[in-house]
Amino acid sequence: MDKPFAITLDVGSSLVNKTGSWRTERPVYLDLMPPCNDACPAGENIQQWLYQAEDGGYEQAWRQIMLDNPLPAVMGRICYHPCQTACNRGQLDEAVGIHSVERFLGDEAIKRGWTVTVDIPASGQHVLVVGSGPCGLAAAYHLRRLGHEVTVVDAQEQLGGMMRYGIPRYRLPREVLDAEIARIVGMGVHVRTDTRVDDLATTMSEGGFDAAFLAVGAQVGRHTEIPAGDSARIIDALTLLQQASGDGEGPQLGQRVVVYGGGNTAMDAARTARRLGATEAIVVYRRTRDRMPAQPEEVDEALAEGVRMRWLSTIAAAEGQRLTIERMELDGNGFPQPTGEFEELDADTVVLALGQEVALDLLDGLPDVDVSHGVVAVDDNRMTGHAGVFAGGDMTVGDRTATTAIGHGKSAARRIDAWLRGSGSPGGARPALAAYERLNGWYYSDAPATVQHELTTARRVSTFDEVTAGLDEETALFEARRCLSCGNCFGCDNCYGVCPDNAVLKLGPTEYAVDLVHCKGCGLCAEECPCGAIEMVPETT
Amino acid sequence: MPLALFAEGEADDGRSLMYEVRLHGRGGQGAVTAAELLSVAAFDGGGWAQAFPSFGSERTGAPVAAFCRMDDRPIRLREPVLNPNALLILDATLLHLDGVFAGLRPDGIVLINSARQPDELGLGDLTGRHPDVTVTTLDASAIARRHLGRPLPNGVMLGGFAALSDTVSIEGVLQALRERFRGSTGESNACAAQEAYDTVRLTREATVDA
Amino acid sequence: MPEQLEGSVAVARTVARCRPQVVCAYPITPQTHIVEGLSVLVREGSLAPCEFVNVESEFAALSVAIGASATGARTYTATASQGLLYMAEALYNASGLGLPIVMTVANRAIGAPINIWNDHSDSMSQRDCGWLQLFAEDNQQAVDLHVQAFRIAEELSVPVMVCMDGFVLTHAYEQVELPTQEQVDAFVPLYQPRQVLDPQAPITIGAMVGPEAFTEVRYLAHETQLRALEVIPRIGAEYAEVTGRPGGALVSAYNMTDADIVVVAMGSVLGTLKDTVDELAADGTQVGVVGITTYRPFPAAAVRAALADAARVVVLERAISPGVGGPLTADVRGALAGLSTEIVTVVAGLGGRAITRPSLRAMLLEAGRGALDLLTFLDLDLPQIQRAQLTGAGR
Amino acid sequence: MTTDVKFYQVGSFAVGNRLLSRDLRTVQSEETRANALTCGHRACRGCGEALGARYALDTAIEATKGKLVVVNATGCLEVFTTPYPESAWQVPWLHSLFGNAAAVATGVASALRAQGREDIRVVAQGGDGGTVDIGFACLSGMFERNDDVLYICYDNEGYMNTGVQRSAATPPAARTATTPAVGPEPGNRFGQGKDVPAIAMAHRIPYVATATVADLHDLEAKVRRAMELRGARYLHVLVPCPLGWATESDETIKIARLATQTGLFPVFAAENGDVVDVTPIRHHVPVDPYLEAQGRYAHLFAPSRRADVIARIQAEADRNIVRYDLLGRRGGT
Repeated sequence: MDKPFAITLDVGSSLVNKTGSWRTERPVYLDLMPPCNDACPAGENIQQWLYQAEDGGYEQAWRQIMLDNPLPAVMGRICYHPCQTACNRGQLDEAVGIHSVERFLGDEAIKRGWTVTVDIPASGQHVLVVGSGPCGLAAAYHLRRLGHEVTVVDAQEQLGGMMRYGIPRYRLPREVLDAEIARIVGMGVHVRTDTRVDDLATTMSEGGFDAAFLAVGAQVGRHTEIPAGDSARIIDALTLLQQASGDGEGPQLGQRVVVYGGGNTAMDAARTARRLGATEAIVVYRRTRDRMPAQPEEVDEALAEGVRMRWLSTIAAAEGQRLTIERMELDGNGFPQPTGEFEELDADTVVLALGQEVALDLLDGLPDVDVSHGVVAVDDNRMTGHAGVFAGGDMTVGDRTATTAIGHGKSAARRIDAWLRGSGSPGGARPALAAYERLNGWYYSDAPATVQHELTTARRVSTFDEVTAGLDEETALFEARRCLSCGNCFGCDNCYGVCPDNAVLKLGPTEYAVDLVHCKGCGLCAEECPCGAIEMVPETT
Repeated sequence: MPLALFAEGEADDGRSLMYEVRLHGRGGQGAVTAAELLSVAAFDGGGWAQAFPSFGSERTGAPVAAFCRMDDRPIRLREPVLNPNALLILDATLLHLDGVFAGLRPDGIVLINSARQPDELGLGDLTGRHPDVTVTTLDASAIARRHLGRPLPNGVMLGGFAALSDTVSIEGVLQALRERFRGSTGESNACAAQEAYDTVRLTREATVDA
Repeated sequence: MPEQLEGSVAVARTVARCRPQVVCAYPITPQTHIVEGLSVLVREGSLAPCEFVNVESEFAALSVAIGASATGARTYTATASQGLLYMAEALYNASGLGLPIVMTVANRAIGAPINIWNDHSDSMSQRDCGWLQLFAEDNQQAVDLHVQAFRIAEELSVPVMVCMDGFVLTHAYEQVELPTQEQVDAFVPLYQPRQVLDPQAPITIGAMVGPEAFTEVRYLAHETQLRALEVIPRIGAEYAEVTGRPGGALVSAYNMTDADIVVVAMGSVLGTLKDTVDELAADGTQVGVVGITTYRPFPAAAVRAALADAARVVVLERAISPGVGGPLTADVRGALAGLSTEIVTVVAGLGGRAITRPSLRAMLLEAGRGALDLLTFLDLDLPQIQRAQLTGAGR
Repeated sequence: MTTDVKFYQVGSFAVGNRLLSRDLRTVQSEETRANALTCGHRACRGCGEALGARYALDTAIEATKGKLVVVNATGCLEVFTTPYPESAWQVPWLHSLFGNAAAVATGVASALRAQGREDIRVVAQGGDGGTVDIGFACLSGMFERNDDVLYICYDNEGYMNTGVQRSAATPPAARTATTPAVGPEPGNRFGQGKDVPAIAMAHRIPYVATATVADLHDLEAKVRRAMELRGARYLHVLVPCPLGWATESDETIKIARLATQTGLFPVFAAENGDVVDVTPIRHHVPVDPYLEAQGRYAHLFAPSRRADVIARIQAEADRNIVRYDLLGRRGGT
């Protein structure tokens, strides 16, 4: 029947009223740079793979990691996780355990035998990779995925570089390392171990290589002049760790071992000494704890295993089993200065862990590759002075960590690929950072961080078994779901729900659009978006 | 019942100099206050003025209009302003709203709060239809932000209008602002209006010379 | 000294100078600015002693006013439209008890359909509730009528409505000269209630009156209304002396000399009518304007006198009695009983529709040609009506 | 009222959650929600009442499988949704008058019962003015008769349609146009106002509950529970008003949340006059941040800070915390 004039209206007849004309600003959906992604030296899209892990998509999440980092199980153990330092959740309650979830995914991949395929047709170009540490392996992996033929050469008899010979098994079990290396090699990477490259130029021309990537790392322990009598037993930290890396017994160091140095290698040397029977492992370091290059958690774990520290001390002389230690004091700008006070310290062995240097002899044939401060100089395409010769990892400028090395390997591979194919250099603009202030913390459930269990101290000190356990699936899932998904929509429907004008449309489970015909620009969607993925942008006047 | 119970009045023959202004803004931007202050400024200047809002229930953000009528004799008229002599547009996002320029007199003047030049506002069809309509822009929001800390353009626009029409003086506008907003707000509104006045005078002289 | 003020603010300040002791406030557009203005004056102490009571409805507003007035306090309130009707029972109660309450009615249409804009259907619907009804043409008159209303109410002991057009006057900023406190104090003496609740002299107010005396009560009320026709002009004249401004008249007239048509109207439309009439005079058509200031009691004699020479009268209505026509026309027709004057009704500006000079000109010219029907709706949207009739939606 | 949710990132705090099963999400998260109040209405930017109305009615429609009739008192909600020729409603809707929505709703319910169509349920709704002031007599009448009506009051603590005047729901010290911030006791007076949920409970009607637009899950659960019951039910929803409270248009939900987390607006449910469920405060905060964010309390902070008045408001919050055990110290219900 017809409605009375004017006093009775049809349902929803207000749609013709374009309240959009009220707007002075409009909501825009963004994909901001989550702080964890921004901080990850390997350039992983952490927010994205956590998002996939959250609903149990572990394989999908693992494949997302593998787009950037071919060694998730290794990284899940030895990376110093700067992502967690940057994690916004740290300001809400506690940072998300990204590290432990990455390890879970890496282990899951090994357990389930997930593999990665090469989908780009062969380019017909062959790249030489010198060094099979994290940097060389990452480069090899990415170059293979980009369709190039790759040969990895390493002086050692096994691949892995510092991961195998510099990091003890209790931090990185060999079966995990071997599994992830095998997966890379399984992609058709040619391998030549026990092969030292002395003359890169000839090696390249003879092998018909179209480009070379140098990733020899910094394997040479730095020495210092300790006036030492002949009987004193001094050993280099890398040599100790290398000898102890096999399954066999490892060197005899005696009861009292002094480790000279304050970096991660010094910590590993001291902890390895404890495992080789040393009842006393003392780290002598010339400055104070807060200035140690070692990662704080490495120092904590060493202390937990009974390693003792002598700050502000240097070794002035070593005579037989007697060391002369000089006390130091820090001057105005934090540099240690001798005090002239001396003490005696008994030691069966002294382990030198004073940093490592790069062996650069392979560059002799390439005069145009210049070196400064003991590392190879590269341009922003990671290319050295010599065309076609690229470099990365500890042998170039940058943090000397495995993750940074992987980051160099990935970016080098992409630039080598671009160089070989003559296409422009990859990489777009970085989106703005998703800062904590943008987030609306109310919507996240209260959830304390989960804890990774550790072996009891007794067992830790007596074996090389892995100290830190991984997370079981349920805990890993819980931890992944603590992610705030900073600056990236995760489909919580808040915008769709809180719009007073019903002007946000839900196109799909995690897909929304603004109906600009009706949106008044009140800003409620932006304010109530838990992860700050919506911004109000002024209308153009 | 004596006849003298009602007062006798005569018809008035002279033509009045009525000048009508329509202000466009959004609910909460002070368009109605601006119309009222314009009428106070005209009254202080010795004339008669009448201001009234577009009677309705406009909400915060909704487009709203307000009117001010000025004359040299008492105003009795109670009809809406149908053919304004001047338009003050407090929010440039209203420009493409239909009806904003409705009924504008052919020789009308338009002052728009915008950081851009008049020809950059896509008003081709308006100036096309009415060649001698003068359009001036003034970044009132920026001036207001500098003086008041908030982009409240209403007082600033009145300063600009005083430079475009002699129906109201800048002194009248400043006095009206100081009376309405006591203390520092009044003072900063007045300074903002003065800056707007000087700015528009400059642009007007510039266009006149060009 | 004249000021440029909003109508509501001018009324609020003037009412405050009349020193009401109880003000009842309930919000309803378009009168609310008046009670808001009074709330500030009370709160900052410039109107004291005065109890400003925020009540929960218009029925409560007038109920509180009745209680206060019956206790001898000068009492004021303001309302509009639906609110006036929500207090209807109390309107008759107040007039029945002869309580001299003064109330502003900001004229606004009555729903359904709900409408917040200006017309006279609210006060028209209560034209026989026993309150006096004064209609202001502009804010100056509104201010002046409020002062006189207190004098008139308290002298006659009868409640008075001062009606002013909602939005058109209440929200219009224009030049107004407020009577000073001294002028008001001189003009409006202390309130001497006719009857008051006082333990010192207890009385029963509002007894139940049966058939034996009810008619007499109504006769006396009728007589009081008629006496108002004499009191209002007298008080108006006295007000003119005190302030130098014209006081409240029963009716006003404009451009009457040799006008062959006269239009009768109430409220703010009179201003637009006068401008229209000036234009017509310039083109040689003489139209007179009669404004009704006092609508209740209806000044029949004054209207008859004013329209005596008019051959043709157009009554401009701002309200409609469905199925009948214009309420004001009925009163005017009564006043001209026996004369051969041709009277037509034009209903205009219902629910806030603008009444413009072009429409009035066309209508008055048509009236001049004697071509107007008995009842016309000005600016009626005929196509809309035909569409509604076609679909039977016209009910 | 939250079920034991295995930890899911935003759990049941957000409107939806792709990790949660459908039934643990809200009606508002569904693509098929009724949108009882749709686009094009003329509410101010960031209007809490527009949000509260859609939240409540969409759930009521789902709970009654679309068989719902709504009676609406005069007020903002009625004005900004039905300006001829545009209506934003998608339900059968009748505008009563300002003070009689409850009675008109009783009429609708009685007619439905007479026609044997009691499967169709009735909602009466209005603002605080139309409910606690002018419509209070009719409301009490409807309660007393226990008519089968769910009355929803959208409380924005003042008459906002007419330009922010005081109502009996206006909180103490708040500035309105009829309680200006001038004189010795600026803003609304202490010791006045009505606690309507408590008065409703005194009628011992089957269900009384309070809710806010900041907790959608709680609001929907209460509407659903109300629809399970017959007889008179009352839902009192806090809906902040950017215009009246002088807050930013994007802070409406944050302000409602602060109202609950300070204890100033207790969130609970009662059946037959007895409290059966209280929503505990999650992050307790003092009243200061709540007051400071609202221009209607600006006079408590400038020109000088009125610690005395703020303390009295804090006392009101603390009283509610004790009375409804909002911090769950008494082991909670």
